[in-house]
Amino acid sequence: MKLKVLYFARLRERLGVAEEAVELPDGMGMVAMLLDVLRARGGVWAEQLAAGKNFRVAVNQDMAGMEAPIEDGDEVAIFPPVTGG
Amino acid sequence: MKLKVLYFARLRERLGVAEEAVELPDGMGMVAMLLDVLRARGGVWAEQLAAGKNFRVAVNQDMAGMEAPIEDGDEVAIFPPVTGG
Amino acid sequence: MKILVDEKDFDAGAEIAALRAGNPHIGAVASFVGLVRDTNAGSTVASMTLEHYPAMTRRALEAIVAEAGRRWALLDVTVIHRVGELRPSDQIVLVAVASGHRADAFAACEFIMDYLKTQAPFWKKEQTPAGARWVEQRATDEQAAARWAE
Amino acid sequence: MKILVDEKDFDAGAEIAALRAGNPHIGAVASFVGLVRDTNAGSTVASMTLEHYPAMTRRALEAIVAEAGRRWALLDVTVIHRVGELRPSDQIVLVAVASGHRADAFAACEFIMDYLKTQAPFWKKEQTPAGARWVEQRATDEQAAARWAE
Repeated sequence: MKLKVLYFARLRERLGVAEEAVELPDGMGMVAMLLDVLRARGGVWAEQLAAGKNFRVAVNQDMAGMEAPIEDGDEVAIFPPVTGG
Repeated sequence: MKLKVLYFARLRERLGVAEEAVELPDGMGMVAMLLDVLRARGGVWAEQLAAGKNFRVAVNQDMAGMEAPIEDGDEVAIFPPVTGG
Repeated sequence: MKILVDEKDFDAGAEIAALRAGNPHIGAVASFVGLVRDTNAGSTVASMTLEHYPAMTRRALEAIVAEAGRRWALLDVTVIHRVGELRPSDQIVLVAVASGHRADAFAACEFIMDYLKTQAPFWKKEQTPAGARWVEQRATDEQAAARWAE
Repeated sequence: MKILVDEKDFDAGAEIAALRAGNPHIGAVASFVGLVRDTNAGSTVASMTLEHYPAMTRRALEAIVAEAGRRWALLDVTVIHRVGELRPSDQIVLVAVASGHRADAFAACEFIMDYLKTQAPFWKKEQTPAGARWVEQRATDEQAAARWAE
């Protein structure tokens, strides 16, 4: 399945990408699995998305946990804790 | 000693007076004693200022309790619980 | 600090703008506007007259604002309270508090309103279809003020 | 309900006036304005850029306001948040809540700000003498939001 993955703020700068298409094997249906695939790229990806790092995920524009389901065509955003207001 | 006594809002209307000079024997130096003198007038005074009634007292423009001291020349105000804001 | 008791209406936006002007340490302005509602305690309200105790009013408001300043880190405060005759939707009171951070601004603004409701010498008399009546203090107002007891 | 995300500045007074106009059941308007401070975390701040996630921002703000509406008796709400480049003393955010009574208005206004601070996808980057830096979320913001957990 194909996902649109977005990065914001400090993460966008560190990873050097704002938006990409990520292809996952069918059956990988959880946020945690997408993160495993991204970390497997190594380097800055493994470092910035390490399990202990403080980042947030939204699936289709709703805040989501590591166990949230993802489906073909979903928009997944990964970003630092928000600092508006 | 001589006090200036003010009444506000519902109490002013019920008692029929907004302001008066009250002469107390020297030595009567507490809010509670002024109230005893006023209640001793009987009628609406005894009724409106009865101990169980819900009213407030200020001495020289500061909220005061029944034991607050009063002196010659003081301004004492008696009024219902406030309802501004 | 600006404290005003007046028959005239106020411009809440202009007051808030003036409060925050010229101090770049201000990060938060919490404000409250109280308005005359067209119904109260089950009756329609055609108009309302606010009586006060002029010699005490300003002094009481200053004491409340000073107490808020002891409890929270405030940069400026404006309190405006109207007296005289008001109609539904008219503004009654403005409390605006400027601070570095929002928690202080919110707490102080609500504290000032709660204390004003129980400590400042204002009284409301409403005109209803059944005649004029003095507004009674609500038990919830005493409870709201009691929350802040130290 | 009015929710707006915009690069342009807003007129807080006009927004508050519009919020309360035309509904005589409104007895209370609590509002909050957040401003850029000239110092943060020990450095002077020359300017700040607010980035957001456009597809999510409005949806997140609507969800926060809807949740406030489930918890308190509200009559209307306005939320405006700016994005883009801002300077000290510039307005960042306005939350204004209209209700019959002040306790609901205050609680909902503070709730919306606390949730916005932890749930709405905005990020601040500050320009300081030592260079640009992303603002870190403060632990107190997480704690403030956690207070409202049901």
